[in-house]
Amino acid sequence: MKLLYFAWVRERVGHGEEDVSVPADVDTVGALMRWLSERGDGYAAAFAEAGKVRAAVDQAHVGPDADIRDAREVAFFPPVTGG
Amino acid sequence: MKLLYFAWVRERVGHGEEDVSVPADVDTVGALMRWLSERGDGYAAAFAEAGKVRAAVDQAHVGPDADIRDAREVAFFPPVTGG
Amino acid sequence: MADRPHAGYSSSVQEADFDLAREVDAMRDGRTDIGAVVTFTGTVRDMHGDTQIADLTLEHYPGMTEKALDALARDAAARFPLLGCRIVHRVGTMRPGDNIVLVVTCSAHRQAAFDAAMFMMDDLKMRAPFWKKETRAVDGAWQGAWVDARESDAQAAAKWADASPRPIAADADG
Amino acid sequence: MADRPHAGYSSSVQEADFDLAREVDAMRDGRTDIGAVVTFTGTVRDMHGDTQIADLTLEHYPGMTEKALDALARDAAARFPLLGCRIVHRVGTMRPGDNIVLVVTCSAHRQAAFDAAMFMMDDLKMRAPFWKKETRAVDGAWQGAWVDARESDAQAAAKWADASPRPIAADADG
Repeated sequence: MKLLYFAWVRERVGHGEEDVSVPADVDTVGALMRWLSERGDGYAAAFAEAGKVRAAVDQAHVGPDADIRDAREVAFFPPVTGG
Repeated sequence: MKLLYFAWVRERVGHGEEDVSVPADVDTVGALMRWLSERGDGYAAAFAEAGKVRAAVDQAHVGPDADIRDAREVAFFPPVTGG
Repeated sequence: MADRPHAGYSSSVQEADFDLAREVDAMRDGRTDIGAVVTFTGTVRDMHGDTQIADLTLEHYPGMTEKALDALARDAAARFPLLGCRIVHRVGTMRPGDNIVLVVTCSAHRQAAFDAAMFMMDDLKMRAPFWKKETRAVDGAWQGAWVDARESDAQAAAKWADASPRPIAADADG
Repeated sequence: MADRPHAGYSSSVQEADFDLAREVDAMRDGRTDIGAVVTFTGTVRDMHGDTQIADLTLEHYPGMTEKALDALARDAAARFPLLGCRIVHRVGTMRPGDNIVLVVTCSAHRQAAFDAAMFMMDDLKMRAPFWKKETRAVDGAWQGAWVDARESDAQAAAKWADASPRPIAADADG
């Protein structure tokens, strides 16, 4: 599964993109955030305030309950601030 | 007193501008419209539907009760349609 | 505007066409305090309802028109937190596709710029002394006809009578 | 849009600046059925609240951004009686006074053009995957800081959730 990070989530994680093999029981966006948090201090800092991190699965905005079992690409980022 | 006519009021009256001496008892916009209506068929046609004619005294929109005794310029026209 | 020294406003009545880019550039003028620029351009349509239109002639009340447009721009600058506003209205004969009227508003914030532009157009349609005469296709011949005022315009203008400008958060941008 | 064959919509994400006049001319393209053209230009301000800003960098999510902007323009064309709409958003680093975003809407009627432009900006600020990082003056030094999302933008976007386009009178123009 391809993971993407943007803005301060990217800065805290330390890189913008990676490919990971996710355990079968990590099957939602929320579960993925918790699983990633345990991969190191940068990840922990990025996901410490879970309410401030948004997600997209295959380039569509989703909530924490979204299923990721068929996802090709999951992205994490702060609330958007364009315009 | 200078009188001005615009759009179809001008076309019915037959000219766009004239100087008139108005009797002292013709002291409001409404009274002036009634007085003008008696000056000929064109005027009568212009003011036949008094509710469709608007007025300005010295270049400010006014209602039929507006005082014209100190007016230098009174204009009559249909509701505006700019923009 | 003693309390808003930068809220420049201006208006113009002219036969000549206007240039959108030039008007916007003149208002922005290298300023860095502007966050939002809204423009409205009104143009001549080739149809009025189901009737084909050959051209449109704008008559106006010289002297009063300039005062009315200037008052309109000044009112918008007083009513909304603008950094500039301008209205340009053409007179004379225009053809379908031609420009009729331009409103430009600049503000730190987008809502004020949008609201002011809408207010100016709504108010213009009720107060500015312009009259439109169309050349219409009627039974195969061209016929001049004065455009009737519309109730929907009176309603649009009336909604501003009691409306106060919306409060703008101090840190809002764009 | 089978029911509105002329409601062309498009979007662009680009580093290069855009040209307001060229974008508007391309949409109008000599058409004579348009009565109203609204543009919104969002620009970089030199202040954020009381803090001075040196520059602004727009990060985005390549791939998703293009889809999001295209969906935004398509939604506007479906929701309002438009004759065309377009959104252009820049990415990369910009300085105060520079352009960030452009929305252009064309309609027969002014209310639809205004409403669609406001809808597109409100929706953009909630959905399009862009993030702003400012270089701010803090205690005499320049410091990079990500811009926080604002509750007022969420409220602005929420008001469209239940709103239907306003009915437009068949003979309304401008």
